[in-house]
Amino acid sequence: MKNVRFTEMRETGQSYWLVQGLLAVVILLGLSSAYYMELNGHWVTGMNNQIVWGLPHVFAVFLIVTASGELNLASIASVFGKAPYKPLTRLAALVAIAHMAGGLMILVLDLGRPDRLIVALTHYNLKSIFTWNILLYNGFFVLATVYAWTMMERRLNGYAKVVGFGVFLWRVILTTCTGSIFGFLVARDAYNAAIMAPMFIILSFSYGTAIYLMTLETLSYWSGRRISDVLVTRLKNLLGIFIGAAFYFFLAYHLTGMYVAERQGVEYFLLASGNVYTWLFWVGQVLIGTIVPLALLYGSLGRSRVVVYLACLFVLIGGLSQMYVTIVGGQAYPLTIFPGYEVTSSFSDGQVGSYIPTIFEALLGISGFAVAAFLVILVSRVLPFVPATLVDSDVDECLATEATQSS
Amino acid sequence: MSNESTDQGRRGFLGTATATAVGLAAIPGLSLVALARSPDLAVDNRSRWGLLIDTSKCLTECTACTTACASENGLVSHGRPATDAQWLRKVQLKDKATGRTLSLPVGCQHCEKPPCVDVCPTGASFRRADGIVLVDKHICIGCRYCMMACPYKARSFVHEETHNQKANAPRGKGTVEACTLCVPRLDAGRLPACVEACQQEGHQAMIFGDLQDPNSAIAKRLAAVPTHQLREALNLNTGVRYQGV
Amino acid sequence: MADFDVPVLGDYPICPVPAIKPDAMKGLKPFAVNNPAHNTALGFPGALVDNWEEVAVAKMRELLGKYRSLQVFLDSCVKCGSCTDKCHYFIGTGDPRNMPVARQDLMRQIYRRYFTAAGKYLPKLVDAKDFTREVLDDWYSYYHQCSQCRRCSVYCPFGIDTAEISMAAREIMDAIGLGQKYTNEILGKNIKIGNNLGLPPPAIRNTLDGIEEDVEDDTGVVVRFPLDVKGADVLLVTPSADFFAEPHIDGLIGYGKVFHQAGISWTLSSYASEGANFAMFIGSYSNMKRAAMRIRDAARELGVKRIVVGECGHAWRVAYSFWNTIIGPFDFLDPKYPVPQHICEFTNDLIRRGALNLDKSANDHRVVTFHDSCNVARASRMGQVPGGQYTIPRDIIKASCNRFVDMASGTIHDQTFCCGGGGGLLTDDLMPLRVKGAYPRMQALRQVQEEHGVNYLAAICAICKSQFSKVLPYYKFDRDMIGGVHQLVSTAIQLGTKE
Amino acid sequence: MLNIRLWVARLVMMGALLGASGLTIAAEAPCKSAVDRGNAASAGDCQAAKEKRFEGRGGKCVEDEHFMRRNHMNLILHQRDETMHKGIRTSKYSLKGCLECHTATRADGSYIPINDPGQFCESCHHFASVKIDCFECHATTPAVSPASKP
Amino acid sequence: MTVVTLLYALLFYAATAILTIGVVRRVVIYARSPAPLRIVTMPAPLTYTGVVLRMVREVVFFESLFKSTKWTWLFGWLFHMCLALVLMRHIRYFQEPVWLGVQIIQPLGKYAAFGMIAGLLALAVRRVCVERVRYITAPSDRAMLLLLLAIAISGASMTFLMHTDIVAVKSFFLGLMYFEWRPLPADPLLLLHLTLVATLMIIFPLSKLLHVPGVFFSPTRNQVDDAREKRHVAAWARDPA
Repeated sequence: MKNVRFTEMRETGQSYWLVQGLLAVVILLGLSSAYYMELNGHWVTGMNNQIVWGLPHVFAVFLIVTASGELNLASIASVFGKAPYKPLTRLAALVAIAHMAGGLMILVLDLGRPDRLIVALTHYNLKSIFTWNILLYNGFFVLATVYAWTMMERRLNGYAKVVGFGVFLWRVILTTCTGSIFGFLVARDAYNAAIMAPMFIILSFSYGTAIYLMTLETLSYWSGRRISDVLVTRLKNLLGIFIGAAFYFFLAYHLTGMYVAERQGVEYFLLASGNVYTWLFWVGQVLIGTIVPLALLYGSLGRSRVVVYLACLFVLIGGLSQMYVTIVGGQAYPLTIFPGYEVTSSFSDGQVGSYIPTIFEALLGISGFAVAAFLVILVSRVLPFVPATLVDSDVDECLATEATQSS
Repeated sequence: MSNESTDQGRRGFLGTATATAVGLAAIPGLSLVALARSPDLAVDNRSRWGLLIDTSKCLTECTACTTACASENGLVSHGRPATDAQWLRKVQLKDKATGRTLSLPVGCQHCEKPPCVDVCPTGASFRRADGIVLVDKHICIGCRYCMMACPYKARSFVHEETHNQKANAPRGKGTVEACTLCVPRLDAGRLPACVEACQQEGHQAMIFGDLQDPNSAIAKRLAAVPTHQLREALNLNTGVRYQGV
Repeated sequence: MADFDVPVLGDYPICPVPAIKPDAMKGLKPFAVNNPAHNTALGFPGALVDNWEEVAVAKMRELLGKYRSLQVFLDSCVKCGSCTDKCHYFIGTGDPRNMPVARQDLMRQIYRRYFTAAGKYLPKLVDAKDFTREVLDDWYSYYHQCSQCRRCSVYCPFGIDTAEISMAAREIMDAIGLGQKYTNEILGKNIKIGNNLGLPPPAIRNTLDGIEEDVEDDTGVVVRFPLDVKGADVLLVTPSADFFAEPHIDGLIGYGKVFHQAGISWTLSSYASEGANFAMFIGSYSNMKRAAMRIRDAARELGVKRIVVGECGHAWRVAYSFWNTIIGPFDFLDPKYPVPQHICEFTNDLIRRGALNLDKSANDHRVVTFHDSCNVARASRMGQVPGGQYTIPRDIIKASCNRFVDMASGTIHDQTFCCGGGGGLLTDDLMPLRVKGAYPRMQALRQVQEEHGVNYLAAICAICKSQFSKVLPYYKFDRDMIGGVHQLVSTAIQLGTKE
Repeated sequence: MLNIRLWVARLVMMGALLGASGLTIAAEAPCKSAVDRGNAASAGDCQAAKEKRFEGRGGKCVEDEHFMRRNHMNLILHQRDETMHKGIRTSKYSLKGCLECHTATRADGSYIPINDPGQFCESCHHFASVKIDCFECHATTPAVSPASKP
Repeated sequence: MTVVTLLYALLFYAATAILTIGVVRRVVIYARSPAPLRIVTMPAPLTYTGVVLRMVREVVFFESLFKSTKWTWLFGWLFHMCLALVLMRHIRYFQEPVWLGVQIIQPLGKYAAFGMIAGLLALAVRRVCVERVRYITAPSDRAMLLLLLAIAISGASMTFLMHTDIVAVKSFFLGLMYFEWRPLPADPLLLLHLTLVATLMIIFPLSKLLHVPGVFFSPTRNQVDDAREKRHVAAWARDPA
C-alpha cells in the first residue's frame, strides 16, 4: 500500500471558509449558551437537584465514547495487522482526537465552576473513577497524537505498531472507565451493573465506526476524493456486527434487570411506563438505532453509499437516544430509599424526576459536534490526513498481500 | 499524648452537654456556653458524630428542624422547588402494606464509606476525621458526580448566585453542598441547628452525640432500642440512624 | 563517471536531511572573470580593485538604501532554522554554509560589523566579522553555490529570500571587480549582440530554415518560423538555446506548430533573440534593463501587438515580474493581452478554446511528470488566478498525453526543488555542485519512475533542460527523459486537420 | 562608518520630542483627574482611609503590612484548608478575622460589604484586576454587627 | 523616594525611549527604503486585501513556519502566543480602570507563563541538540533565549511562588506615566524581573528582535502580485528626465 498518498485537503476551495464559518457560528452559539448558563447559574437549564446530568452529558458521553471507538478503528491496522485499513488510520486518529475534544469541551463548560478547570487538573482523588477518566482522557490526546505522528513521520513508521498497540489498550481501559462512571453508581437502580463497562466498549465500536464512516464519506464527497468501495463495504459490514453486538448487550442488561426483583421497578419504568424514556428506548434506540440500520446495511440497498451514510446517521440518532435513556432516564427513576413505602416530600422524593432540556443545553451539546467537525476540517486542510485517492485496486492489492502472507 | 486530657474532657463535655440538653430541652442554649475543643487543635477520629431520629416523636406537620437548617445555613428558596437547595427535608412515608404513615427528616447520612467521597474527582467531597462528610467548596468544580452517587439524594447543587450568606455557612453558585451537621457550631461546642430546634419544640425526636462514646446518650439509645440505617444493604455505616422505620 | 561522490538515491520520496559536513564545498568556485573586458562591458572594474573592502562596504551601503528587501532581510533573521534543510545544495552536499541562513550570514557578518551598533562594539557576541580576504573568498565560493531558486523564502517565517542576498553579494563583488566569468561573459554577448550565444542574424535565419525543413520532412506540412517579420501579431522571445540545443529545439518546433495551427502571425527577432537575462543573477538592475530594452525596442520596431515568452524560467521571472517596471510601459501593444504572455498561457488558451487538435495517444509511449521550474513556480505567475503557473502547464500536458503523474507533494508547486543549475551556475566548472544539487529532484523522480514508470520529465525552462540532460546520467536515468512541455504538444498536435 | 555625533543629535532630538509629548500628557493629566487620575491615585488614597479606620478598631493587622500585601492570599488559603479539613478555627489568619477588622460601617452603623466598590478588599483587587474568589461563597460582612451583639 | 525607585524610574524612562526611538527609526528606514522590483513569493494574492490576509496568517499563525517544520512551529508558536497573552495580562499595570478584555485575559495569562517557558525551553534544547541549528547559532542567539527564559521564570515565580506588592508596582508604573513618582517595592525577584525586561527593551532595536517590525516590511510577503498590471519604478531607478 505504499502508493497511497496523503495530501492536505485543499480541494474544498471557498466552501471551506463557508463551512468553517457556519461551524464557528454554531460553536459561538454553544459558547454563549455556556456563558449564559454560568452567568445565571444552572437554574436556567432543565437540570435540577433530581436530574443533575442532562443533555450536555448525553452529548458529551456520546462524543467521548465515539472518540474511543474511532481510535479503536485507527488501531485495527496496527494491532490486528489489517493492512487494508491502514490508509484510514491517521484520519481515524484525528477524528478521535477531535470528538474527544468536543466532548470534553461540553463537559468542562457544563461544570458548575468551569473556571476551576485548573483544580480538576491539579487535584486528584485517585479512588474516583472520574479521576481515572480525566487522566485517561489526557493520555488519550497524547497517545492518539503520538500515534498519528508515528504514522506520518517516515522515520517513526516502525514504531506505529507498538504505539498502535498501546493506543488500543488505552482506549479499552478508557471506555471501561467511562462505562464504569455509571456502572459504579450503587445509589441508582438503573446503573450499578458491571455490564456497563463492556457494553460501553461495544457501543464505542458501533458509534465510532458509524461516525468515522460518515466523516470519511463527507470529506471524500466534499473534496471529490475517491474512497474505495471495497473498504467502505468492509467498514459497513463491521458496523453491522457492532450494532448487533450492542443489541445483544442491552438485551442482556435489561433481561437481567427484569429478573432481579430490586431492579424490576426501573426496568418497568424505562421499558414501559417512562413516557419519553420509553419512547426513546423503543423508537430511538431499538428501531432507529438498531433495526433500521441493520436492515439498511444488510438489505439489498446496502451497496449504495447514500444508504450506508443514512444507516450511520441512524446509528448516531439511536446512540444519542440511548445515552439519553441511560443518563437522564436512569436519574429520572426515583431512588429507593424506603422500600415498601409510598414516599412524598418537598424534595421530589418518590417522584419521577422531571427534566425538560433548554435550548442552551442543546446548543452547548451541538457545539461539541461543531468543535469536532471544525477541528477535523481545519487539520485535514493543513496536514496530510486524508488519502488523496483510495481506489479499489489499492485495497485489493493489500488484501492479496495479506492473503499470500497468511497462506 | 499531651492533649489527651483535653480531648477526653471535650468528649466528656459534649456527651454530657447533649444528655443535659436532651433532658432540659426547654432551656435553649444550655449546651452553648461551656468550653469547646481548643480552636487550634485538629479534629481526630476518637469521636464520630451521629444523629438518631426517633420517628415516633417526629410529627408530620412539624418542620422545625428543616426551617432551622435553612435559616442557620442561609438556604433561601427562590420559589423553584426543583433547584432550591435543601440540606434537610421532611419525608412523609406511608407503608404500602399497612397504611401506617410516618414522617422523618432526611439529609446527609454521614456515611462511614460515603460514595460521594469515593467518586469526587478532585477530593472536594471528603470525610472529616470525626465522621462528618463535607464538601470543600474551594476545590469543588461542580461536576455533580457526587449527586449521582449519593444513595440518599442528600446533596444540592447551588443553582443560582448567592447573597447574604451566613458567616458560618459559606455557599456559592456552581458548587455542591449538603448537611454539614452545622460543623462550625459543633466545633464551637454547640448542637446542630436542627437538633436544637427539635429540642426547643419539645419533640426530642433527634439525639445528637458521639457514636463511639459508650456513655453518650445516642450510644446508649442505639444499644437499647432497634434502629436502622437507610438503605442498610449498601453497608455504608451511616452516621444518621432512624428509630421506628 | 564522476571524480566526485554522486549522492545515492534512497527509498524515500524526499531525501533525508544530511548530517553537516563543514567546509565540504569550501574550495569549489566558478572561474572568475580574467578578461577585464567582460567586466568593463557591464560597467564593473576590470579586476579586483585595491581598496576593495572600502568599495564593497560603500556598495553595500548603497544597496541597503536602494533595496528594502536587503535591509529588512539582514535585520530580521532570528536563526530559527526553518530554512536549514530546504536548500537542495545543502541536501546534496551537507556543507552547512549551503544552509540558506548560513549563506546569508556570510553577508550578515559583514553587515553587523560595519552597520550595527552590536556588531561594532560586541562583534564576538553577535558573530560579526571584518571583511577580510578570507571572507571574500567564502563569499565568492558560496554565493556562487546558490541558484537563487527561492525555495528557502517559501519556508522563512519572515519571507527572507536568499536569492536577494546572493544577488546583492554578487553585485557587490562585481562592484569591486570580482566577477563570475560564465555569467558576465554571456551577459556581455546578450547586451551587445542580442543573445547569449552571440549568434548573428544570418546564423539564426539559417537554423530556422533547417527547422522548417525538418518539420516538413516529419509532418509533410510547411510550418513557417519567421524572423524579423514586421507587422506580425506576436513577437516570440525565447531563450536562444531553443535555436540549437537538444531537447530545447523540439520545444521551439512546438511553439511554431501551435502558432501555425492557430493561424496567428508571429515572428522572432534577430535583434532581441534572447529571452534569458543573466543580469538578474548578478542583481544588476542597470544591465538587466539594458538587456531587456532590446526586446522592447524590437517589439516597437516590428510593430507587433503582443509579446509571448518561450519556455524559460528566469526569463519568465524577468519578463513577468520586472519588464513592466524596468522597460515599460507597453502602451504600444494591444491592451487586450497581458504583457508579456507566457507561451503556456497562449497555448492553454487555444486548447481551451478548442483551437488545437491534439491527439493524446501520440504520446502514449511516454509517462510524463512535470518539474516546476523554480523561477516560474516561486517568482512569477501564469493565468488569472494565483497558482496558475502550476495548473496551466499541467493542463497542457494532460491535454497532450494520456499518462501524467505528479512527483511527491513537498517537491512540486511552490515547494519544487531546483534542477541544480539555475542562477548562473550552469557552467562545467561547477559540475560537482550541479550534480549534488540535483539530488532531491532526482530522488522524487526516481520514486515516480519506480512506481509509475515515468520516462519523460517535462520542464519549462532552458536551464532545467540543459542541466537535466547533463545530470540525469549521473543518477542512472536516461538523458533523453528531459523535454519541454511544448515538445509534448508538438508530438500530439495534428497539423492541418483544422482549417 | 557611523557618525556618532549625528547619532547623538538624533537621539537628543527624539528624546526632546518624547519628553515634550510626555509633558503634554502630564499637563493634560490633571484636567482629567476626576476620572482617570483619580482612580490611578485611588489605591493610595483609599488605602490611607482604610488604615485609619483600621486603627480606629484599635490594633494592628496579624502581620505587618509589608508581609500582608504580598502574602495575605497564602495565609487565607492555608487557614482555609486547616479549617475545612481539620476543624482548626483559630481566628488569626481567618477570613472572618479579616472581615471583622476591615469592614467599614455606614452612618447608621450597618456594615458595608467588604467587596463593594472602594471597600477594603475590592479597591486593591480592582486596581490590580485580580478576581476575589472568596466572596462567591463567603459572607461579605461580619456575622454580628457590633451594635446588635447581645 | 528611595534610590531603587529613582534608579528604576530612570531605567524605564531610558529603556522606553531607546525602544521607541530605536524601533521607530528602524520602521522609518524600512518604510523609506524603496522596493524597486516585485519580488513577492508565489503563489501570492492579487489584491491588497489578499495581502492583508496573507500577513495575518503569517503573523498570527506563522503559516510559513508551519509549512516548513512542524516542531519548530509548535514551540515557536506556543512561545509567541503565550508571550502575547502574558503581555496583554501586563496591560493592567499601565491603565486604570483596566479594560474589560484585559480583565478577562488576566487569569488566563497566568498559566500562559508555563506555555511560554515550555516553548522557550524546547527552542533552547533544539538550539543545542539539532546539529544544523547549533551550527547557525551565535552567542547572542543563546543569550536572547536565556534572557527571555529568565524574564518568564522570574515573572512566573512572582505569580506562583513569591508574591510582590503588585498594587505598589502598578502605582509605580502609573506614576511613571503621569510623572508623579511613587515608590517601587524593593523585592529582589521584582527588581530582577524589571531589570531583565528593561534590558530586553534596550536591546530590542539593536538585535534580531527587529523581526517584529521586519515581518511587516518583508517584500516577499507584503507585495501584491500585480507586476504585469502596474509599474513599480523606484525613485533611484527612474531614467534621468
